[in-house]
Amino acid sequence: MSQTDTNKPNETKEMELGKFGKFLKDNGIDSTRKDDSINVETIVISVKDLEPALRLLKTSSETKLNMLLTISGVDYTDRIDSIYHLWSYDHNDALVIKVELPKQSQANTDTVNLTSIANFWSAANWHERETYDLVGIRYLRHPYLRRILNPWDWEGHPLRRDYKQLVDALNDKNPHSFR
Amino acid sequence: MSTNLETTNLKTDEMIINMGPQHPATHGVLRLILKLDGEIVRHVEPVIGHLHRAQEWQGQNRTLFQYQALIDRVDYLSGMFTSLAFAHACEQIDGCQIPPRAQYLRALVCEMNRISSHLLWLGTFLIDLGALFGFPFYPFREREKLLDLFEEIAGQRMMFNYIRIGGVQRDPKPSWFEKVRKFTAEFPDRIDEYEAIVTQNPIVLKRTKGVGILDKSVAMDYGVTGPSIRGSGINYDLRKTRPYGIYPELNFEIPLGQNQGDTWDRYMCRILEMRQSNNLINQCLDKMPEGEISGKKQIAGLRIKAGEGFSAIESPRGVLGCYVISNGSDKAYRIRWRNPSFCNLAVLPSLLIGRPISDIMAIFGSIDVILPDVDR
Amino acid sequence: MSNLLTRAKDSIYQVLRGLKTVAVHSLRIPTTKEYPDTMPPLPPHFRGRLALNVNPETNEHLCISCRQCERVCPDKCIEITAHKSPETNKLELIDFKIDHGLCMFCGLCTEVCPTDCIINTNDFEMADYSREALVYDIRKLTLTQGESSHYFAAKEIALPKPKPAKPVASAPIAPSIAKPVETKTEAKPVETKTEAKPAETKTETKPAETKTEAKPAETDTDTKSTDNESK
Amino acid sequence: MSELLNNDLNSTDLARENAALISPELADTVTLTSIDKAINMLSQIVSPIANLARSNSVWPLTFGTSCCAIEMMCVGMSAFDISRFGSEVFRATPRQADLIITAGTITRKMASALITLYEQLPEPKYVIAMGACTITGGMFNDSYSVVQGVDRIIPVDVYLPGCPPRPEAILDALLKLQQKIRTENYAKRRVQAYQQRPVCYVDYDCGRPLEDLLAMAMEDTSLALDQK
Repeated sequence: MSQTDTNKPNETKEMELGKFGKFLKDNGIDSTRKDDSINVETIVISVKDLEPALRLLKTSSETKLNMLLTISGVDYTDRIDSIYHLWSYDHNDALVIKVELPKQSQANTDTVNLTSIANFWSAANWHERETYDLVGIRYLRHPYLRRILNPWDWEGHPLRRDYKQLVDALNDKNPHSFR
Repeated sequence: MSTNLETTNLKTDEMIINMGPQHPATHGVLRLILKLDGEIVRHVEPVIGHLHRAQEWQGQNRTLFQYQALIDRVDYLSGMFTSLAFAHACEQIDGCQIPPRAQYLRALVCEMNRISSHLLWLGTFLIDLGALFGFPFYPFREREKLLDLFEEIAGQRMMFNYIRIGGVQRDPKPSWFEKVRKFTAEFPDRIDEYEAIVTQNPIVLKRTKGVGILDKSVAMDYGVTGPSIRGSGINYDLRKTRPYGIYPELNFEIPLGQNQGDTWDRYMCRILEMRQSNNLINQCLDKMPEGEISGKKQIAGLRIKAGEGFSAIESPRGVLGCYVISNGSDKAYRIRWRNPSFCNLAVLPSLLIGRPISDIMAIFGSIDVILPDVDR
Repeated sequence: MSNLLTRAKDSIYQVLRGLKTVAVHSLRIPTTKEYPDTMPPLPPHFRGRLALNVNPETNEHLCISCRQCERVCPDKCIEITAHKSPETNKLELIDFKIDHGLCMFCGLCTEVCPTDCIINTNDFEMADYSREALVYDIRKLTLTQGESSHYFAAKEIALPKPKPAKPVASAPIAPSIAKPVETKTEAKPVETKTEAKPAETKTETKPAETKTEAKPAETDTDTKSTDNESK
Repeated sequence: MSELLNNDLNSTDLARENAALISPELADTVTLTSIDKAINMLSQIVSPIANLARSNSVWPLTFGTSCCAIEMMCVGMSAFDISRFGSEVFRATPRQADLIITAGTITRKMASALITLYEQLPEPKYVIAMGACTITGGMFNDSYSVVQGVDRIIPVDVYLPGCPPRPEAILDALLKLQQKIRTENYAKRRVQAYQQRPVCYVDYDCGRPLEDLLAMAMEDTSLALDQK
């Protein structure tokens, strides 16, 4: 059951910019395109561009990606990705935005920092709280960044690859159990 | 009524009330910390996570074959949908073909499951409104019939483990289809009975009309999906906007709320959806092709190709998404669920603020939240 | 005022309409299932208590100790104890434990079983006063011949082929029906003589000690066991 | 008269038994007086009648967290009709209930609430651990947030395996609980009340049992003393 021995997925090669990548470039935001996830354009943008890019994509009449499906955090052992799935209520387009946060560059290795988008997008509020709780991405300027699923003073972030479970009277091995 | 309460100059002390986690009307274990001014709710803080069972963590630690058996518990009222979302994501990453009979069987059982989920919602919603253990006998009676049908093909009443990566598990017998036909033939009459009791009942109308109005812009900002947003008049149903499976071949309508998106509209949407699902079941039965039922061999070391993908389907509660990152081994690298209840529950504070305390359960019941779907 | 009157009239009409529906229901056939008196008609694929099949024809235990069920179980609720017989160089089952308090009745073990040995029965009355009582050992798990044949028929599983004959020098090729019972050891006739066990506890003749010194049995044990069945 | 004498004999037996049941730290606080003897004698007469009445009116608490709760609702509905066994009155408050059916997974966050509910139940109180999650943790038995068996925090009377059990199985467990109630003795149960308390108290915020916290605090103080 150790999580560290699972192999990382292969690094994906870069592709040329798609529709949304070009749109962002026209507005002065650089992005690189990664391998598509099931025919959905996947782009990687830098930390500082995240907030303006999402603001633009949400409000602009060209894109109108006004539905934030989910924010997921993925721990790739050396970096943590914050992944935004954007859809639209009006049309069929979809976009996946990834922000890569290397663990080493952060002063505090326990959490990695990122800008919150909950101030202009209410849907992000709980998703960011959950990602902070389980994966440990600290969203700066979040209105109420508190653990949401685990108790408020839980230690550690369970979906990190190096998370060690706490063993006490509530979850130690039962002598009658086979496990 | 309540609007009058809002404008009175009567000042009362602020009071903090803790509601839950053990409360008969919270459908499980939701805790609401309410700040009240007399009867009026001024601030709400939902505390969730009392049922956090680490489903995503389990997904990393179990093989795909084992995890298929677990995911019915993500949303136990619509286990077929959670299985389907996971299977869709894995199939799209893997690129395997699903035989048409399996596609039709999936649509058939999913629509049956949608009806059974809405029936349970109807019963509990009326309990929330105060019809304690009187009305719920009726929807539960039909639900038992559906559960018996599920039990025959899947083996259990709620934890089906029926939809698998690549197809479905078991081919039902012809007698089973006959039983489904018998159910669909009499079900519209049953809905008429519920409507005769509930829909125009003056007490229900007082409790629901104009209560908990969900504004379109607020709903879109929070990412609300499912019947909750269709009650507000936004035509957003994945079966039409991003069709999956065999839904393009089927003929159905999306019921929308007629008024401004209050509790009664959401109630009506679900009632009409049950009728539409009944039609869909009949269509699936008519068009059911012969052939294989699984395009991938169900073995213990089930593997999919490396890659990542997000698939979403329309569950009874909204857009149920599953984001799978696979590294080609028999375990997934990361599984992330996008649960409709989680996103729909986030909008609850904005609906409750300014309403009297008696409306809390009516509004909460009308957005149809299932707590394991919130907490995973 | 007239508006109020029409509303009142309408409300009363609607309430009466609902009451009529409720009243009509009291004349219908009751839907309650009288459970303790009548057992519910369960479908054959219902996933109830786990059990181990025996060959319905020859009454030999079907488990070949391949441990596939143990490996696939998401809860790890199955524990198999087996050992390699030094004489025949084959795995022989010693004990088979299932913790039903841990089991989630997903049915994966029954899907991967190569000999259709482990199955889900239609039994669901497992409630007990202690947690240890929920751990079923091989005696509690193994079905009788009659029950096995019932489940083989109900689940529409093809009847198992009897185990191939063990390499015995004295009897190189024997009729396949007579052969399988040779796994029943010579301890069996002793037990049947002393206690005259009832038919359902027949599998008790497969505990650890007797298995270790398993020898190719003669044909007379075969006849003895059939005698035992007829009793 | 002879019956009474017998009862007296029984009660002394009972007292000897009870002496073993009392935990050592409480032994000096409990004295078996003549009142106890009288209660024992009375309970011999009253218990069978009271047990019969009690066993046929077990009122469950509406405590449901997940999947099993739906089956618990089904068992109250028309198809299975738990009211045939006198348990149709699902109470919303623990003060009016006799039985907790722990229907669904108990997580660390929920454990303290369950203990509070259990303590609020008036004596005599019973617990049915329903479903794999509450018996052993079930399919979540290695997950970080789930209590691995509800018998780690409260005492359990009947274990009901299944995931979720059929509604008929709940009726079966209820019948088995009724059998257990009928064989009970009031005086014995009163003495055993020390054992009927929650097994270990869990701190609400961190989800750790209080025993662990106390042990940690003791260790800390002993360390501090050592340093002095």
